[in-house]
Amino acid sequence: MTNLAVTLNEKTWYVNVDTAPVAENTWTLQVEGETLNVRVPFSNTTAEQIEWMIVNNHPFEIVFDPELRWIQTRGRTHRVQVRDLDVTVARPHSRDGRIKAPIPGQITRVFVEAGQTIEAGAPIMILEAMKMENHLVAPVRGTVSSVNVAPGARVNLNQVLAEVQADGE
Amino acid sequence: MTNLAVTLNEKTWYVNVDTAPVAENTWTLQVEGETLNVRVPFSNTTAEQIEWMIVNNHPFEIVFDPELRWIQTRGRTHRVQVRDLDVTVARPHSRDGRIKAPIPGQITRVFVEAGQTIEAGAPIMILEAMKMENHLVAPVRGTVSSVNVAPGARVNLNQVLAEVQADGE
Amino acid sequence: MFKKILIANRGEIALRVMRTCREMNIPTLALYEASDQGSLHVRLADECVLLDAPGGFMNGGAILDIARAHGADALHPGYGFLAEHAEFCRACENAGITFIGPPARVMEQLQPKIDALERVRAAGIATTTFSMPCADSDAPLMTAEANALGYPLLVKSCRGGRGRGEFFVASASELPDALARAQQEAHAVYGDRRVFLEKAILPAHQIGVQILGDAHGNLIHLGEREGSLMPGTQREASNQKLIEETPAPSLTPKQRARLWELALEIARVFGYVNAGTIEFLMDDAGNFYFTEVKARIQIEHPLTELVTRVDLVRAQIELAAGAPLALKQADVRLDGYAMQCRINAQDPWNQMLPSPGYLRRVRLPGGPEVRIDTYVYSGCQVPAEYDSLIAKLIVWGADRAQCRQRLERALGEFKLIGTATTLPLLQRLVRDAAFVDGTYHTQTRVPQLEMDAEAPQTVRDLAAAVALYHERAQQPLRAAIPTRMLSGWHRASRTLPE
Amino acid sequence: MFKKILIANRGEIALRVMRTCREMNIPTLALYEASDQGSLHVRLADECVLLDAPGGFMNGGAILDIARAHGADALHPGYGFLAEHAEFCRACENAGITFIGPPARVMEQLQPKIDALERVRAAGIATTTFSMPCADSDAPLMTAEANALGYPLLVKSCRGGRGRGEFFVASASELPDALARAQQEAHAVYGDRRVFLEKAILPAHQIGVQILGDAHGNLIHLGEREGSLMPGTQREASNQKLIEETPAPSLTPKQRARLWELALEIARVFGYVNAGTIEFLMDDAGNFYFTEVKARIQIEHPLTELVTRVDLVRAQIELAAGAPLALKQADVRLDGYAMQCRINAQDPWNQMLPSPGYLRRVRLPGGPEVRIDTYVYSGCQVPAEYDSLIAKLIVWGADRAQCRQRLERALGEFKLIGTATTLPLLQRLVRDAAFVDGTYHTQTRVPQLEMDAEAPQTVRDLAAAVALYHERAQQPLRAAIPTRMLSGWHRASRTLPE
Repeated sequence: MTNLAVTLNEKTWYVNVDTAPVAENTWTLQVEGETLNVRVPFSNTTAEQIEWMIVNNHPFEIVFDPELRWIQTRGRTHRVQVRDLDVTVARPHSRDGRIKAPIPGQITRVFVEAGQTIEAGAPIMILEAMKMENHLVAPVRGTVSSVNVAPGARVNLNQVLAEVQADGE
Repeated sequence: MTNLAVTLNEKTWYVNVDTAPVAENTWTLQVEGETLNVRVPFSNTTAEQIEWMIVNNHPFEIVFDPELRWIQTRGRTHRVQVRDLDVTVARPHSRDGRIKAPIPGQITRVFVEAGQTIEAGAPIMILEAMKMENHLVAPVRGTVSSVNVAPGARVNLNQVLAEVQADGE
Repeated sequence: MFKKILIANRGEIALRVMRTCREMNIPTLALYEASDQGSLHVRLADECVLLDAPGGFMNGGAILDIARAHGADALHPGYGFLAEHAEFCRACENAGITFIGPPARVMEQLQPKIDALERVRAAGIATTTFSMPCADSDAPLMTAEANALGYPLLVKSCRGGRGRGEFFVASASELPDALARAQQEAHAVYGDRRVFLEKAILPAHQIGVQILGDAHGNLIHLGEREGSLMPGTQREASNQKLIEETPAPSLTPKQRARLWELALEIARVFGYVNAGTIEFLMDDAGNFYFTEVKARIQIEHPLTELVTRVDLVRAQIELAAGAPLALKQADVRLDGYAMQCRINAQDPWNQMLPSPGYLRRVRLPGGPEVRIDTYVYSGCQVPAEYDSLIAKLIVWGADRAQCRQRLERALGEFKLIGTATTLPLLQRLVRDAAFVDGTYHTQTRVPQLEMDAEAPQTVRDLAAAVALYHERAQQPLRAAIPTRMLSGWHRASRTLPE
Repeated sequence: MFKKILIANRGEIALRVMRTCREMNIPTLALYEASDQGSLHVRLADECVLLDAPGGFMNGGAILDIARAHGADALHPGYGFLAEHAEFCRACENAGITFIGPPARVMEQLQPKIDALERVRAAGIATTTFSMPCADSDAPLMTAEANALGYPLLVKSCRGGRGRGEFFVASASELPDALARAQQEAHAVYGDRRVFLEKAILPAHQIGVQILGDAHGNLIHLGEREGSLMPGTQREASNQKLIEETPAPSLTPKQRARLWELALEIARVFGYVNAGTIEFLMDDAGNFYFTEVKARIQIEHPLTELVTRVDLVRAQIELAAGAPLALKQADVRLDGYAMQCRINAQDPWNQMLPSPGYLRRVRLPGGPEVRIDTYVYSGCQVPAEYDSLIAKLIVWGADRAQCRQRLERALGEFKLIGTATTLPLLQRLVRDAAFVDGTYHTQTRVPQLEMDAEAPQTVRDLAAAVALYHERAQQPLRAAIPTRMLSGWHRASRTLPE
């Protein structure tokens, strides 16, 4: 049995999940006192392959964000947060000052130099891919500690392009 | 290097295949003196997952029968036979007298009894599936040695339904 | 309008009905049996209920119970199953649940097929020639009836529909066996052993006229559909249409006008309400013979939707709700040509054996004037428990030549990998001279699948492709998925003795 | 007719052209770069050649060499790339290869955008207000020009097209940067640094009229299309249309008739031949301002095909071959309503970042009056090297309400798993009041993606689904395929600093 707090549309639901299925492809959950039957296709499906569920008599085609920040169903999108009540340590929210390439592409413009102080949200550089310009901005207020690329550079995914040292660090 | 005889549309082509690709996704073949370049998508694709090839400048979407009795492309179907010239022993053609269920389904009629002599092609029984009747017939001329099911029986794939002992065996 | 519609069907037609319901903002309640839980008609419904009752979709009582328990105030039967079951239609009316189709008083006139034929004949319209009905004990009587009608003839169920319980009889010696089989099948499918004989018309054209009628006495037609191309010989039971089209290529404009007029006359005989099809055979001399009224949505209804742009399911729902017809006859515009292919999970290389299983890849055709109605998708199961229709491809063209070219083009884009399908047969058929010319009839034989001519260079390239496939297949598998494991038991259908 | 058509494009438009060629029995020659070898336009072509030249699809010389080497006697440019490149069009003519589009003498009149605007103005038709062209050194002059025009304004490339090299300028302080960026982008895309200023019309309606002209002086229109809904603010460079429709909801019948007339007048100014679109802005007071002629097939052309049932690519090919127009104006019937959504591989959750990669599952909508133009399929790659359009969904309806409902229904059936797409944004947009009412304009802001209201019971059910997903995700992977491995680098796009 797992105890979860699921926040959806700003309301939090406390859910108990039986760890084993009650029948083939069928799980039982308690949501605030009520018991729900959930059918999931094919018992050997990984979570990422789940495309639909039937909750009692309600079928849902669901696209789950793999990191469970949102789900989408029936043309609507919902923000989601899940907390495992049996796990007390929250994962730290990583937020360093490294500007990494979010996608591969080409640097077309660089707006900052090393040593410059900048506000959070200030433009750092432009990365072009799929015929679109993507503006990379400072994640925090601070000082540019390095700029590693010049306009025209082709960059790979996650390549560190620049670094900003946050104020007060 | 593998040497094959490929019979297609009643014409036989002698083909030499280099066992390793010449470039990523690209193989070289010699067909009757001419060298052809063949591009196959994604080098880690198994044969069964191959859906298309580019032979020189000709793209083909091909459906390969997994046993290579036929291929289909551009709305046309071609019978095929492949012989590995370096392998001298042909696989024996298995042809016993057991009538197995080619699909799961229900037996609706049985036309024969044990001990009865029948001609090749004579009706043995009817197996219904997908709302269709499928007539199972005798593979050889001979004597029905056993009938294992009665009308109404639900049968599984490959279940032996009856046996015919061929004349002269 | 209705608060909730229960769809008492599955597969492509359940999805077809659901699409219109969604466009009308009417919630749907789907039914499914366990083997069918991954079908799109379940995934896309607003609500779904497991139908866990003997007889499944034929169990009208269980289905009505579900409708009541879940607050459905209307029910769409699709085609097949309970679509033309007058008793079920009456039971819905008694339960206060609107049956989306003709009212029970119409169904009750049409269900006894001989009575219906006699009433049409009495109205002065030619029908096929038929015998008395026959229960088990009347076999000697039927021999006399058969001799009176003359051979060849057909044995048909008195309840009929869906081509089941229908057998072709070439000569007297075949009659007893055909009677026995027809009675057995009629009993199994319709719960009624009675059959009758009908004189065969060979060759013929099988043409149906789509009609719409409201409860206020308005009646219109929406042109005809021809479905004379069938896979097997008349003597085979699985005599399903492969390709249908509109307008019927076999009709002259004068014949066409006459046919439409006849259809409206026949519909009036029964006080027909809702959507239906008046079916005829046309002989070589151009004479029409009424055969039956299909009191339901037909598999080939999209043809009419493509040339009229009328949503027939929406019309069914509106008419069942008592609305007057939205169109007058003069508003119906029949524009261009449409053709439909039925793609079945059957193996054309192996006696059209059913081929259910796992569909690894589904890629649908697209582009201008191409419509697909299907319940399959990449990674789905085709259940063995239902009929083999998995997809319909329907195309429109400004003229018949463009329409046929588009059909051929779209078939070439269709990709179904995992189970055997009738695609190769259809691709062959659309290039057949009788189809290209529009001169086919019910006796036109479907060409055998065999080697196809190609340019020598293409054959050489294909030989190279085959050699490389063979070479790769010899190598140890490198990918993680053993496809052969996933692809289901249909592979073994080859072991059928020849 | 042509012996072989080289398609100098990729993706959905290459496939669109190929479909018509196949229906006309004209063999096609496709081009591909290495990253794009799995694209459908390669798989479905009759012949394909690896385009291994600097500049790829912009390399006209290399493409003409391939055409000559492989015996193509005509070339279809699609949209983008070389579609509106007068010099390339002229080079095709000189090489004896028919360019499927307007002749070079028309292209050469249209390419210098300021000249084209001036000729239309000289013909007595209102255009947008514009400045002198500007090369690098003219910056001070441009400030004066800008002050004369007044703010807000747009900086545009003198070559233009595809919304590239176009920047919005709200006030004088933004002008130098916008000029620099526009010149840089214009140079990169068109090889021509010159830009000009245009007075912004805010709010406006962006409406184009589809025309067809033959070499014999016949000219017709096929109605208009409105594309005023754009994702970002005017100041964003990626100002692509999201949803387009026909007829334009913003027009009165009188305005519509006037617009059509203006379009034909403008086409005559240039002696226009082949298919093209005459583009206008309409201000709040209902005044029309000519902006440009799109001398090519447009992304939104299927809208016109759905309401007229005319195959515009076939018309392009026939007209380029010198055939007279197959239709007279009186034959053109504009029937019903059509809407198109563009589905892009961009992440609406993350600043519309490009999201190429592996598409694990593709399931397309179907049923009545739904058309899909796409190059993607289950298990394909979306290359990072090209623009982000991966699919177009186009639907028809008898009235605007039915059309919109159908669009919403079809979007709900669309399934694309593996890369982020604009589907969630489109689904939100089609339910937005301004779109439902048809009252939107170029300043209508696209709603933010945020929590959507649902019935409490539905929310509870979804909470249960999320909990079960979470629970299953904690368990060790059981299946053979580590999906995360297959799904490509697009996942990481989340690490973009906020």
